[in-house]
Amino acid sequence: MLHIVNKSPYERNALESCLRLALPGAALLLIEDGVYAATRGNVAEPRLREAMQRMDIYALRPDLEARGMAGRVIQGVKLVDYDGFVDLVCERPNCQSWL
Amino acid sequence: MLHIVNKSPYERNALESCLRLALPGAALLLIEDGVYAATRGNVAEPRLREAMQRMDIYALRPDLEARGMAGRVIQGVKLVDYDGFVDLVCERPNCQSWL
Amino acid sequence: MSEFENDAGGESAGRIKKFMFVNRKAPYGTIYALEGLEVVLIAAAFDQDVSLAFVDDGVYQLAKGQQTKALEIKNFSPAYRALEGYDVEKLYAERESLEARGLAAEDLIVPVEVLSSTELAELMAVQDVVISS
Amino acid sequence: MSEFENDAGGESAGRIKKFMFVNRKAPYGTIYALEGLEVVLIAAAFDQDVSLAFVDDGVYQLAKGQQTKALEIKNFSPAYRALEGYDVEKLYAERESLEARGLAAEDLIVPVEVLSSTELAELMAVQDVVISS
Amino acid sequence: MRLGILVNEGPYTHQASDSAYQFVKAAIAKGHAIHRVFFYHDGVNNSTKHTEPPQDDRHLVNRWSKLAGEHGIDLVVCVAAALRRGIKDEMLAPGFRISGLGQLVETGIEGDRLVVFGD
Amino acid sequence: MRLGILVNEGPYTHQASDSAYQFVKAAIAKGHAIHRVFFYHDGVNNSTKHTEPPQDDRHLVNRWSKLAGEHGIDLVVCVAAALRRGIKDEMLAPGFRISGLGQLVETGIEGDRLVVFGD
Repeated sequence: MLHIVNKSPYERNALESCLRLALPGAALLLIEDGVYAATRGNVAEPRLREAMQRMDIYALRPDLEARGMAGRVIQGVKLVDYDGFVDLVCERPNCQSWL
Repeated sequence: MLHIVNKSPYERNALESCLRLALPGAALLLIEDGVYAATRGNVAEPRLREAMQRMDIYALRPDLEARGMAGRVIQGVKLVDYDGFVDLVCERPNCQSWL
Repeated sequence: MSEFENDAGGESAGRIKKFMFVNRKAPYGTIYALEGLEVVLIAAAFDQDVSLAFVDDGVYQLAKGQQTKALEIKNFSPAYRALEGYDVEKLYAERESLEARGLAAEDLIVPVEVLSSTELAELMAVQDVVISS
Repeated sequence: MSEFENDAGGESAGRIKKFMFVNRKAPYGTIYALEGLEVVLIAAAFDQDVSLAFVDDGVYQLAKGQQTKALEIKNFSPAYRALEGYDVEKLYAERESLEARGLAAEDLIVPVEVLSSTELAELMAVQDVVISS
Repeated sequence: MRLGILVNEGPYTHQASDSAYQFVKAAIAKGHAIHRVFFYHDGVNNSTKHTEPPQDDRHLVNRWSKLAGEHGIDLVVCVAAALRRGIKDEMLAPGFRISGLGQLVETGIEGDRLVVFGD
Repeated sequence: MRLGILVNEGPYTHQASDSAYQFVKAAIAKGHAIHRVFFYHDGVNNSTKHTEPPQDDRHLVNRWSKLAGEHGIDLVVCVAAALRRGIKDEMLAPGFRISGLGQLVETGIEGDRLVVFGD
C-alpha cells in the first residue's frame, strides 16, 4: 500500500491517522502541505523517525522546493519528483489518499 | 472579543490556537463542526473546562442538534440559537473567526 | 439512482473489485459524507465488494439522534440504514476513534463491526480501491 | 490594483479602523494566503491601520527560498517584500508558532516582530476587524 | 447595529454559506441592518443562477436572492475571485452584483462588526 | 499501466487540481495510459470555460483541455455534483463531458490504480 498525505501535521490529523493505520512495509508519500512533516524541527519529526523504522517515507521534491523546505529534509526521507510519484503508485499494489 | 471556532478539535488546530490567543474575559462560540468540542468525552474536554475558568463558552444549539450531540454537552457550556449568536456578536466589541 | 441503469452492465460487467470508502469527516460541516454515500450506492449497484470504514470524525456520521430541522439542512443519516437494502453490509468503525469521542457502538444508528486499528489496517491493505473523504 | 481608483475615497474616506489579517495557512496547498494578501493591499489603499499576524502554519508563508518552478505555480512570496511600499509595516509572527516549526526570524524573507502568544493576544483584542485565513 | 458579513466558501461543500444565511436572517429579525454580504474565495460560487440542488435539498443561491429581494441586502461578489473561478456577470442570480475588494474593506469600515464564515 | 484519477477540489482554492495535472502529465510521459480523470465534489469546478485567472498565473482549465486534446484523455464531470454547483453542459471547456458516478466506479474497476487528489 502507498499512503499519500497532503496535509500539514499541525493543521490536520491526517498524518497521525495514516501512521496509525499503515501496516509495516507500507510506503508513505508526503505531498502538498504534507511535505512539512518531512522537515527537521517539525512537531511530526519524532513520529516520522519512528515510522521510518517500519515504512519507506518519501516526500515530493517540487512541493518541498515551492515551500522553501528542500534544505530542511529529515535524513532518511527519500525525495521524488512526479515521475517517482507515478512509479510509487505503480510499484505498490494499491494506494490511499488520506483526505 | 468574541472568538468563533467552526472546526472539530480532532481534525484541526483552530480551537487550540484560539484558546492560546484568547485573553481572559473573552467569549468563545463553537459552531458547525466546532460544537463537538463542547461534548463530554471529547479530547478537548479538559482544555475546554480549563478555558471555562477564564472565558464564557457558548455552543450553537442547531449545530449540536444536527449532529445528535445536544444531549452530550459539557456542563457550563451555554447553548445559543442564531439569535443568541447575533447578540454575542453585538455585545462584544469585536469578533474573530478562527478559519 | 437514475445513473444505475445507464452505467452498470458496461464493459465492467462481471468484474468485482474490493472498494473501501474511508469516512473521516463529520457530517454537515462539509458535504463529503453526503456525496461520499452516493458513490457507495453506485459501487454497490455495480455489484462491487463494498465496505465502509468510519475513522476519526467519520464515526460522528453515525451518531444517533441527528435533528437538522433548525439548520434547514436535510438529515441524511437515515441513508446509512438504507445501505443494507443495497447489500452494503460491511460497515466498520475504528475502536480508537469511537473511544476518543466518548462514543460506543450503541450510540450509532446502524450496527457496525468495531475493529482495532490493526484489524482495520489489515482490511485496508487488501483493498483494490480506497476512496477516503 | 485597478480596484483602488474605483473604490477608495468613497463614503468611507477619512475613517480609519484597525484591520488585522491573521494568516494561519501554509502557502500553495490552498489559495488563502495569496488571496488574503490581495485584501491586505486594498485595506492599505484605503489608508486603514493594517497589521498582519502570522500564526500556526501561516509562518510558513514567509519562509525564505521558495522555488515554485517545478510546480508551475506563481511564487508569490516576493509580494510580502512589497508590502512596505504600501505602508504595511506591522508584521507580527507568534514565537510559539515559529519555534514549533524549527523556524527563526532569520529564516523569513521579511523582517517581522516576533511576539509571545500573550503579546499577540493583546494586539488582537484591540482590533476593529479581524480577518483570518 | 450595522453588520458586515464575509462568506469565504461555496455552497454545499462547506457549511459556511448556510451559517451565514441563518445568521443574517436572525440579525434582520432582531432589527439589525446588514450593511453588505461579501463573497470571497470560493464564496463567489454562491452567486450562480445555474445551481440546481436535488429537489429534497435547500437551494442556497435562491435563499440568498430571496433575502436580498425582501430586505434589500447588498450581495457583492469579488470580481478577481469570480474571474479565477469562472463566475461572470451573466450568470448571477438576482440580488448579486460583482465588484472589487474595496467593497469588503468598506464594509469593514462602515459596519459595526464584520462576521466571517468560511472553512 | 492504466491509471484512474479522481479530483475532488476546484481549481486554485486547493492544490488538488495542480497535483493531479502534474501526476497525469508525468504518467503519460512514462508511457502509462490514463483511463479517465473523474471530477467530483468541488472538482467539477475545474471544467468551466469561463475561468479567467490573472495573466501571470497558470490556467488550470486550459491545461486540462490541452492535455485531453493532445492525449485523448477522458475528462468526466459528475452530473449530480455539477448541478449542485451550477455547472452546465454549455459551460464546459473542450475535452470535458458530464456523466454519472458510474463512470467513477467504472474507472475504479477498469484502472489498475485509482489515485485520489483532494482537500
